[in-house]
Amino acid sequence: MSLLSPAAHNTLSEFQGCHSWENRARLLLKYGQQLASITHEQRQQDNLIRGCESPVWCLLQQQDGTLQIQLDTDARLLKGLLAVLLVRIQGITAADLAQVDINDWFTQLGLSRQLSPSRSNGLNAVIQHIRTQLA
Amino acid sequence: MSLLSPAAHNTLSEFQGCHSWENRARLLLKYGQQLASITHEQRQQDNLIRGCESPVWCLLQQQDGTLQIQLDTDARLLKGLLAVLLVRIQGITAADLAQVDINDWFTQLGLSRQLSPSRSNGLNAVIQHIRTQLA
Amino acid sequence: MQQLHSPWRHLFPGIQQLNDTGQVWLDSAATAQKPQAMLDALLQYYQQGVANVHRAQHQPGERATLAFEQARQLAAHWLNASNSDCIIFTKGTTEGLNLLSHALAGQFNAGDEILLSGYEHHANLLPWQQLAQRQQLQLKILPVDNNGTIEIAHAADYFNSRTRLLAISPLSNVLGQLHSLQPLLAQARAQSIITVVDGAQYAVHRQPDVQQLDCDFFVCSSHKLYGPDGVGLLYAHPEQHALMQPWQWGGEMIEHCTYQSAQARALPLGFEAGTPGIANAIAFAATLEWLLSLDKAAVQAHEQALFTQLKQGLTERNMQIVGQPDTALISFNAPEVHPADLAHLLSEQGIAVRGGQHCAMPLFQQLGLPGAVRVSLALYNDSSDLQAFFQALDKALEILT
Amino acid sequence: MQQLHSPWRHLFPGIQQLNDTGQVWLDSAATAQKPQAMLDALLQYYQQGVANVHRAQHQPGERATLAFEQARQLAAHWLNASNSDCIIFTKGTTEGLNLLSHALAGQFNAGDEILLSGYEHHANLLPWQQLAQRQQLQLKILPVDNNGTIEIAHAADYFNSRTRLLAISPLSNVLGQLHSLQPLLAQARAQSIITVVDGAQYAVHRQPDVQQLDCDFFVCSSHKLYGPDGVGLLYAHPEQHALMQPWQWGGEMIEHCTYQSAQARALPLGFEAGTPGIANAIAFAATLEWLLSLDKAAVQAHEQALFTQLKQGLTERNMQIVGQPDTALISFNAPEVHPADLAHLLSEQGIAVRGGQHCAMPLFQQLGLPGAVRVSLALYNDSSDLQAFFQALDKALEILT
Ligand SMILES: Cc1ncc(COP(=O)(O)O)c(C=O)c1O
Ligand SMILES: Cc1ncc(COP(=O)(O)O)c(C=O)c1O
Repeated sequence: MSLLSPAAHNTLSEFQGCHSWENRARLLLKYGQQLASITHEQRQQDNLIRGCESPVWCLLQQQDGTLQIQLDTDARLLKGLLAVLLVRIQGITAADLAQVDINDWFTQLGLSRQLSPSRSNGLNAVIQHIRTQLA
Repeated sequence: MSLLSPAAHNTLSEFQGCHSWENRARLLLKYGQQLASITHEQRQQDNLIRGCESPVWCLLQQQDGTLQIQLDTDARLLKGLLAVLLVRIQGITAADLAQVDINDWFTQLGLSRQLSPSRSNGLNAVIQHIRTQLA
Repeated sequence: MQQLHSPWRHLFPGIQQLNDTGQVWLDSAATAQKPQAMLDALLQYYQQGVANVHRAQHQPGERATLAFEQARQLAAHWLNASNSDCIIFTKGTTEGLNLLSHALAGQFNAGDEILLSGYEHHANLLPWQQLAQRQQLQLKILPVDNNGTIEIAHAADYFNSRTRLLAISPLSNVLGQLHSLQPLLAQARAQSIITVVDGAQYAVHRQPDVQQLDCDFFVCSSHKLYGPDGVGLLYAHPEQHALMQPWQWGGEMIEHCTYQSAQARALPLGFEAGTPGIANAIAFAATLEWLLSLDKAAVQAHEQALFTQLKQGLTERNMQIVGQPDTALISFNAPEVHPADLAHLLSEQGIAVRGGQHCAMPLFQQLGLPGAVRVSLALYNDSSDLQAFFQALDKALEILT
Repeated sequence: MQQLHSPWRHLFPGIQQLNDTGQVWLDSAATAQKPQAMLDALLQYYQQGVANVHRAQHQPGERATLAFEQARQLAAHWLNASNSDCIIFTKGTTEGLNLLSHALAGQFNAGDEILLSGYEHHANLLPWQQLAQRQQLQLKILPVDNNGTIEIAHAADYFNSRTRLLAISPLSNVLGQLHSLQPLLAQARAQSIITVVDGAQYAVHRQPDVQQLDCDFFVCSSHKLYGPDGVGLLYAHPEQHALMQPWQWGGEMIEHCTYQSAQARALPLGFEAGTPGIANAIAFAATLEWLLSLDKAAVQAHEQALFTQLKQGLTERNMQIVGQPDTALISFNAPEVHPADLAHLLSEQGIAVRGGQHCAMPLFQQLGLPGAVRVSLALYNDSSDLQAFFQALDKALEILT
């Protein structure tokens, strides 16, 4: 298990403070808004993740052994979900990533339903894409 | 409705006199035994009826407007069934054949189950073959 | 909003149980809930002891075969097919169309054309696209304009001497606009163009009459028609059986075989390789029988009244409706809102509607939309379902805008 | 005859009801009766409210998708597949083999060879025969001798440099002889020959272990395995997915498409075009779960004890047994009696056995037999079933000889 960063702790307490779906939704929208966009020039087939109903773009680098990931999509709540995913895995090492229990992370945030095996929201496809890219 | 011939009346009373499956089976075997065989030379692809699990051969002629049908198979009970079929339709005209309710005939004989839609015993395929040949 | 109550709703245990868990089912175009009559038939078939069909001559086998063939007859009757030999049991619409794209392969020469509408579901596009690629055919598309409209009245203008096949749906799962295809199908027949009708959505809202439509082939799925999933129908016009070459091969679908050769049976058995879904066919027939027992006009009036309420509510809220829907379903977007976001927040509130491209990606490319939210109706819906939907919609829009 | 009682018999309502109508079910190799656990799962799925899978993100959709994917996982676990992505839900064994005969078409050049055993069911013969005809391949047959024996130990002698695929069943539905295929499959792998195992009968009597077998592909049918009809499994070895090209096309099996092109998804979804048989997959998984809960050794011992009684009774009566059966079923003839006659009179007495060629016509041509009567056993049979059979057999022979 890789440990939670201070930012992740912060996110966790923010989400755990939400006691309704509405608050969670508003918080997700806020997270999504704060996430940097991937420009139209960078939105190329190579950077497109297959298997999401709403297209998701991904730029992935390893700097000094740690992951630098950019994710973007046009759907705002999905973008929020991508943002909270990044909170958990941004800047860690590829080795640590293999240890992260993403399900557990989303469950703790009260967002476990978003990780269903259904292909529709694509969050699973994003996680799988990142893992495959690093494998 | 074409009327029953004297031979058919006779068959009917014979079968209606059977009060057990065993007697019916023995009677069918007897009918089968009395049916003329189709020789091996005449057992050709052209004369083979498609769609029966046990191969059935058929020679069909119209003489003076009436049907002359020969049927044969190696399975003895099926051969008996073919024989009682012929009792009903041998020698009638093609036009009369169209009127014959074969289901009713077998039902009266207590053999209705042999006319099931299943392809396994082939009696249906035989009837269909004859009708198609004449159509 | 006037209160509309479905008199058939209580016959659907799934609707009751979904309601009990706070779910409102407005995704019937994806799959429909099942009436008790279907469940009873399914259970009864399995409980009384099963047997394979068309194989053994023992009594359970005869009984199963009889029930299976009666199911075929009922399906033929329901479609008004002239003959039950015209009915092939499939896994569903998709399999039916894939079957045709292989069974009819011998009818094309390189350069021949296949004509489709621009709003077809992937199931009625991709099998033809693949056939075209395999045999160097041209796939022609009846264009949908930016409003989602297609000029069915002028569709025959796209026929030419190379056109060999027309595949089209009378009711799109996205646009919800009912097209009367008869004139077009008649023009196709006059030019010896093979016609395939994708009735997956249409069959749910209008009882098909294949003789009146006069198409060559018609396909639909049981699961959208209140029946079990995993079974569907393919109707083949009696005069077109000769066009079809067998596709899947196996057990009892042949007349004779050796190690090196085989002759297939005629329709329908020659196209039903392997043990079929016997229970499903029988339970589907029970569903059709139940449907036949309903007052068709009352069902249609109820669905139409619900549709009007749906359309009105969306219009009042200035939603952007896709196309000119008039039947059973509406796809829409809220201005400046991504459909995935809207679908997400509706689902948070227990409203089961579908967001996305609805297996019609090329249509959405054509419309320049990332997708849409679709509300689809069935005979068991009440206006209370719509009220719940509108309430949730208002709430979602409050959050999103 | 020692009395053998199946401790599982009372869990099968179909067996009870058949018994109540005077029917003795000894045709389980054709299709098996269903345990209550299967019926409960099926009913529960439909009653709680259905949804399509892998499409919408509403809660009923998530729940159905989860249940469907859990069914896949359970099937993977049951087959000991390394990964549930290796499991494709099919309509049954026949569809699985037809799928492979198309999906693997790109692996062959004209003149390549496909090797089959001489006892294969039509389902594991005809799809390959048709592939061979389409692509000018050679179909080679491992010969069955007049006694119905095949020298599995020397089967690899039939491999040559052109052999590309071996398709074989460990347990024939006619011969009832269990073959250990592992050595042969290992030799095939060493020579890069693709291996396809038809497990339709085998899977019923031995829980398959695809990793131990180390085959490339394995197929079986739910309905023979006490599950619902209309569903089956295709296992594809994780390293062989790349060999497969998509076959059927439709709704959600693609990643992206335009009017003129499409990219399919990877396994398994890319091979499950259209709405799948969701209820059936879930009820099949419940059946497998129930099977896993049984004492495997006890089941096998019970079946084997029944088998011994069956073989003994037939031998005592000088019946002509086809081949060297050792597992689950025996095909036989009475001297000088046509199998159709015997089957007919057994069925008159309520004994459900199958007479005929059992979808293995070429095998019967090879054996020089018009057919055979087959008695097949399942875990719910008692020795009372065999006693009823023997009594009926004696009576039938009395009439026929
Ligand atoms: C118009 C149309 N065609 C075809 C299909 C495919 O049906 P199925 O998934 O039952 O094969 C659908 C279902 O979504 C549809 O709406
Ligand atoms: C050995 C074997 N293979 C294939 C099949 C075909 O199975 P299904 O009819 O379920 O597709 C059978 C069933 O009879 C079989 O016994």
